Amino acid sequence: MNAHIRNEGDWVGASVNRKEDRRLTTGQGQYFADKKIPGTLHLVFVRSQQAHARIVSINTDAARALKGVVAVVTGADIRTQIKGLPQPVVVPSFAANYPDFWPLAVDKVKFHGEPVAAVIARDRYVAEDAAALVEIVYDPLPVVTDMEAALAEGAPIVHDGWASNEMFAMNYTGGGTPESEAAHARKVDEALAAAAVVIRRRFRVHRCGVTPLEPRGAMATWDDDGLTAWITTQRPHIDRLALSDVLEIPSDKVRVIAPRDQGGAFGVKAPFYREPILVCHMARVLGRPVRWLETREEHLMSVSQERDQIHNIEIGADASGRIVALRDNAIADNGDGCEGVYWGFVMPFFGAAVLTNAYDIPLCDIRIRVACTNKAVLSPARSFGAFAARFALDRAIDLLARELKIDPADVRRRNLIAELPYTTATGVHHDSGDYAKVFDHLTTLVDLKGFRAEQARSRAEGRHIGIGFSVGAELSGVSSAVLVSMENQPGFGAATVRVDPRGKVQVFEGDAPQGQGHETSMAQVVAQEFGIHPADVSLTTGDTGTTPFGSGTIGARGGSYTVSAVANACRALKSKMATVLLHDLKVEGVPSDVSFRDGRVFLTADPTQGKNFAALAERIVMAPLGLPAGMQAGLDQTEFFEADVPMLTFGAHAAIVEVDPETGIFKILRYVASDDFGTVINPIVVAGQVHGGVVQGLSNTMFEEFVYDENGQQLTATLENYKIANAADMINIESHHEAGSACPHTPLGSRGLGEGIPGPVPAALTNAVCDALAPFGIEVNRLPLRPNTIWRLLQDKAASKG
Amino acid sequence: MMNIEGTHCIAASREVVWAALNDPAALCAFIPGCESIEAHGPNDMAAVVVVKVGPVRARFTGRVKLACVDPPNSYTIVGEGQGGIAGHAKGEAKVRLVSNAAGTVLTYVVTSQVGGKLAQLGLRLIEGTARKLAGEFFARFAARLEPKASAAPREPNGESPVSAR
Amino acid sequence: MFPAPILEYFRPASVGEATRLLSGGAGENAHIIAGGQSLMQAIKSRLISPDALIDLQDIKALRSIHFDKNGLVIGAMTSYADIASDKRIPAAFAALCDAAGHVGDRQVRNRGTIGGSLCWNYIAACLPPTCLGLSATLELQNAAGRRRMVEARAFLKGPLETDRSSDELLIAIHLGPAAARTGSAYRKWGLVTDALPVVNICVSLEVGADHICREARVALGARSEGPTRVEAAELALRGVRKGDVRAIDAALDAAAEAADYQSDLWADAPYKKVLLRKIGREAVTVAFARASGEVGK
Amino acid sequence: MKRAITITVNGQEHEEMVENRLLLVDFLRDVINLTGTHVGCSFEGVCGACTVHLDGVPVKSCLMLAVQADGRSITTVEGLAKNGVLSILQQSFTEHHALQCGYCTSGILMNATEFLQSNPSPSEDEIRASLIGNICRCTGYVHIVAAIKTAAQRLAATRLEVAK
Repeated sequence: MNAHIRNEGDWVGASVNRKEDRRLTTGQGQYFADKKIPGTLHLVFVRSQQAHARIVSINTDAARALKGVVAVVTGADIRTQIKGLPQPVVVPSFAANYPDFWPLAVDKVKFHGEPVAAVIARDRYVAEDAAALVEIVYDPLPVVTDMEAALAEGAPIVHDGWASNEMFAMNYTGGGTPESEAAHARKVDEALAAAAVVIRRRFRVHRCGVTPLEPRGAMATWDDDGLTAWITTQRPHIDRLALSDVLEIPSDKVRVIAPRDQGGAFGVKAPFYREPILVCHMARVLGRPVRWLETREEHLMSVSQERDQIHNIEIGADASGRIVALRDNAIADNGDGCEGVYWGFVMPFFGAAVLTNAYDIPLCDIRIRVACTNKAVLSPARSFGAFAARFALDRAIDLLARELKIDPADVRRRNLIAELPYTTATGVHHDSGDYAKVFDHLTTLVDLKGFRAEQARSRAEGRHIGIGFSVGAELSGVSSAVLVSMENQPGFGAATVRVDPRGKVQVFEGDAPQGQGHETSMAQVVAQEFGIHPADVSLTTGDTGTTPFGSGTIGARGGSYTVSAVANACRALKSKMATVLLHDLKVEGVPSDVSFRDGRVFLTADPTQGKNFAALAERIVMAPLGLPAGMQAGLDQTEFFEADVPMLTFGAHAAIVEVDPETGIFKILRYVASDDFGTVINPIVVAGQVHGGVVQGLSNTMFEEFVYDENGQQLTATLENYKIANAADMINIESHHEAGSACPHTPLGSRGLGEGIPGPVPAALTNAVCDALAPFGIEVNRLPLRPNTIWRLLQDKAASKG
Repeated sequence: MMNIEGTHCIAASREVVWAALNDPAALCAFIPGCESIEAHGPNDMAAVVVVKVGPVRARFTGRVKLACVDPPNSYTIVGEGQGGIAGHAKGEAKVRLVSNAAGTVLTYVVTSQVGGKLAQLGLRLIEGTARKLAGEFFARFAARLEPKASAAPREPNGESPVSAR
Repeated sequence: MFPAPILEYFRPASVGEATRLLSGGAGENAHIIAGGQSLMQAIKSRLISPDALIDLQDIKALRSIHFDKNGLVIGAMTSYADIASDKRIPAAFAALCDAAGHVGDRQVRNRGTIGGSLCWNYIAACLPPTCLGLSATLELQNAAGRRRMVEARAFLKGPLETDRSSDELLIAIHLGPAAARTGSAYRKWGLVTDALPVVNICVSLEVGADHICREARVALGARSEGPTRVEAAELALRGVRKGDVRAIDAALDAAAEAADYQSDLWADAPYKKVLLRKIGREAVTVAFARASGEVGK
Repeated sequence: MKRAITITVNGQEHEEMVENRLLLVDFLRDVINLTGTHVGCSFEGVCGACTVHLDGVPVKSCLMLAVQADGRSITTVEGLAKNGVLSILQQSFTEHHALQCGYCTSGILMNATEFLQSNPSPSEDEIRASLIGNICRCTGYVHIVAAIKTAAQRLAATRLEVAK
């Protein structure tokens, strides 16, 4: 079955207008900052202006004396009142150095922007007045902001008591003992030595992130029932357990609510952060509601920074371009590493694990070292950890193709995993699909042959156009097999479906979406299953008091795991409803003899025999008399979905650019993505995910960069300096999913999507620029990709030619 | 971090120039916006300086120290201060004196760093301001040491006797 | 982030009332707020904490574009949007529309004013170098009612510094008279479209019927020491024929040399010279075309 | 430090005592509880989420004090739909999936509503340039541009209808 074909009357596969949009276009959304509780106090953090310094003294007298100020707290005040991190529930099952930390700095500050004190006042304006009055005396310490310098002998040590700044290191291949690893490395050496061609390069990806438009926030109340916390979060259930541990409150006394509407997250709202801990603690201490609303400056200084990796890559190939061996010595810059769940290093760990992407590379030697520096910790960002790895390998493959004088598209295709399922050298399971088909669809869409002819003509006219390709085998949900080790959490998707006596359906999801359109997608699935209208389906998310336990809206799990749990819950309820119908009609049969369509439940063989969906629901819920023997009343069903294998989603990207070699300024002429999303639930929503993901990738590649100076001062804490692509800088992204195939591991055949989309972007764009400038022979192996960089490389090349 | 270099010819003897460079009261008069300098010990002073850039004012309180003192040839003057919400700043000037026929040739290399809000916001302002302040400092210095100064006070359009490069 | 407490807010209805407030009525730490698109950033970040604000929005007389015997007169409170969309502005001053039409974004252009931009004189601003390149004369008035005219060149000092004294109000920007066959253009480059300029240039050319430049003015902004005219480039453009790319490039190279650019987050200093040549060519070409009436704004 | 102001918001007059330093966006959100106008940056005024109409013209309400709006008229996103009927532009946004998280949407709608009045048949480049003051982090702008294009066509058709 072609994944995109749908039958008339089907809801799955239809571009249904989103249920969310009426409220969101009329200003009726309920975002975090819109929730107000009378009497709320406002918390403002005082953040370090130093990158690395001992705290000599903190004078809070003037701040306390200001009218309207209720409390001022410092690290010294709270360290004895609450537990610090790490706490088991938010620590991965990996051996690593986990730094101890509290919500406020204790003894010393480790990055520019670290919270040092907090002021709680009657309003935000006054709290900010008071924050300016907190006097902190620092004794500056030597600063380390470079990851390689941080790992070198004699570097300033970020965390007191550590012998080095190495937080995490891993060798993914070779068996796990020093001897076996050495033997394996020798094997790779030999393969590289025997290869017809070897590419050795260093690839550097800068620090940038996803920066949702809505910053973070937390608000807490404390009463006899315990703590209720509203947090901008992707994982309320995990936050609840973590808060219970840190604040030493029984978990049944903690309720976490992620607001129904969240202004984007893209990974940034997935960690367990220090700020909400303090908000909850202060609500308990003061016995009043306390709220913190993050400023953009705080956001850019302390979260939302990712990527920041170096990959030292060697690939060897035979004369046809088939890769025979790969080595990568990767390094990541993890800042202070202080953040629950991910601790910053989980992203680069994962990035290296998925380095081989969708390529069949038989022999690999992959290692990573993660350094602590005087910067903000890495926080997850869409294309989790993989953005840099994707850039490195897909750039290396282009260099390989150039060396062999084969079209990079051909080399790429030749190395794609041909037979699925497949497990990579690092143990990543590729489940199903046809990668070559999806890739071929892309080369057809861009008319590669035609393009090459046009390129030759253009060059003759002095115009420099180029095309670049890349691929991404991205997360489609994350299974427990992966998530338990990586984040110490289960991977299942969870949903409760309730058919009420009026025939309306309520869905309860423990995750916390942030704009992905779950209300609509889940409603489409429910409507499809029950044969009702999506308008009759409502969704409740993100409240630990009312929803089933789930790990959170992460890793493209909405379209893979959660939706599957919803479908399975519907199917269980359908079976029950069908059984009752057969029983009431006194017809012999099995549930599959019964159809659900157009608001009716009826015998497929005799459509006149049946009942309205609502009437049948009412009969089961409100009049549970004479039910089939042994059947329980009610129509609530909770399902936990876990696919039998880990799943991926494959996509291939192409960028076409024109470059002005005099200035290095380039223009994107086309950007085309061919993806396999399996069965597509809502095509327009899917297209939106692709457009947004690609533009985030382009913006990261071209514009965004977190810059620290040599003293660790963060220079990009405003949107004036941290540049995000605007509409005029972007073009219409072309999204295609016709070459996809239904996923055999999910009830609907759907695959998760969205998370990994930025991943292939930097390589596709950079490859295109280098292709356009092929006559000049420059290599861009470092991001960001800016006109200045391109010009500089062209100058250097010209100079070296003399 | 930025570097500003300059050379200045002063019609006064090297000893006179050196003495002025070591006199807190004189330094206070030369440092633009300096409200006070108090000696705390040998080569160690506490200073309050108001830096004014157009309508933006920041008051820095901090330390001024002298290092690598080689009378009457050279020293390094290091200042660092906290400007409250505006951030913090640190600057150091390596000053060298060489006698010539006309008096003394003073060369300086100023390096400065700012942190906190200034570093985030003032990125493009600081370079020009630091140059201006360095220029003003040495222009005043020259003016003070040469009562009938041939060195005119700094003109607004950069036609200053200080050659800042 | 929020402003520090502001004790007084004044909204004078006339220039006289405003200057009286400036000369003491509003206290020592009073600031004028025009469109506020830069000032509010500084106030919210608390780099500036005014005790009093004098809001000029009600002084209707300051919001106008009209012509007098010398040329064009633009009230200081005229918004960028009004300037950018005014079809009467002649080719000689079209650079003004280029600049005003690309400051920030639509919202900023609706609120921000030409007078505010000149008095703020931020390094990365569009209007100061444009007024410099067009040899604008600025009209100021103090509480005593004394009016004085100052050339943009004298008015615009280093970053955030101007020649306006604290009791003066900028009333209007005067442009002209312009010789016949004069055309001007403004161009800028930033990392993203319409961002604060990393380099910018305003070019004004008086061109003969033979398409040869008689007089040229070139002004650059985005320099750490504030906007400046570049005489070397102006000299080099004189006598240059329209379309003589080599000669134009030579003039722009002279401009780049004189610019004394510093590296920043967006471009290194040598690259800024390359950018200047790129946008400069465009500005010169458009100015030539406008001078000979070939293109509009 | 406080001042009595009168601001007409979405046609309704509000008289309030406010601090001089209160930002217009906080007046709208916290004083009169219209929370459809959002805040996405600190002080730089770059994101555009807070865009409202000041006497019919889009401005950023985070770069204004409430006292500056005294005596003037503000329209917020809550004022676009009339009697529960979405405006043509709002409707077009919902049909084109021109929003995901929706946080930037209010500001974009306010900007684009007036843009289409001032430029009734814009080119795609003009639409894109008109959006420079509004950052969207989710959609990649593709569907936003399409929605504005469609709204322009529908508005033109409506005007034609009225003219007939």
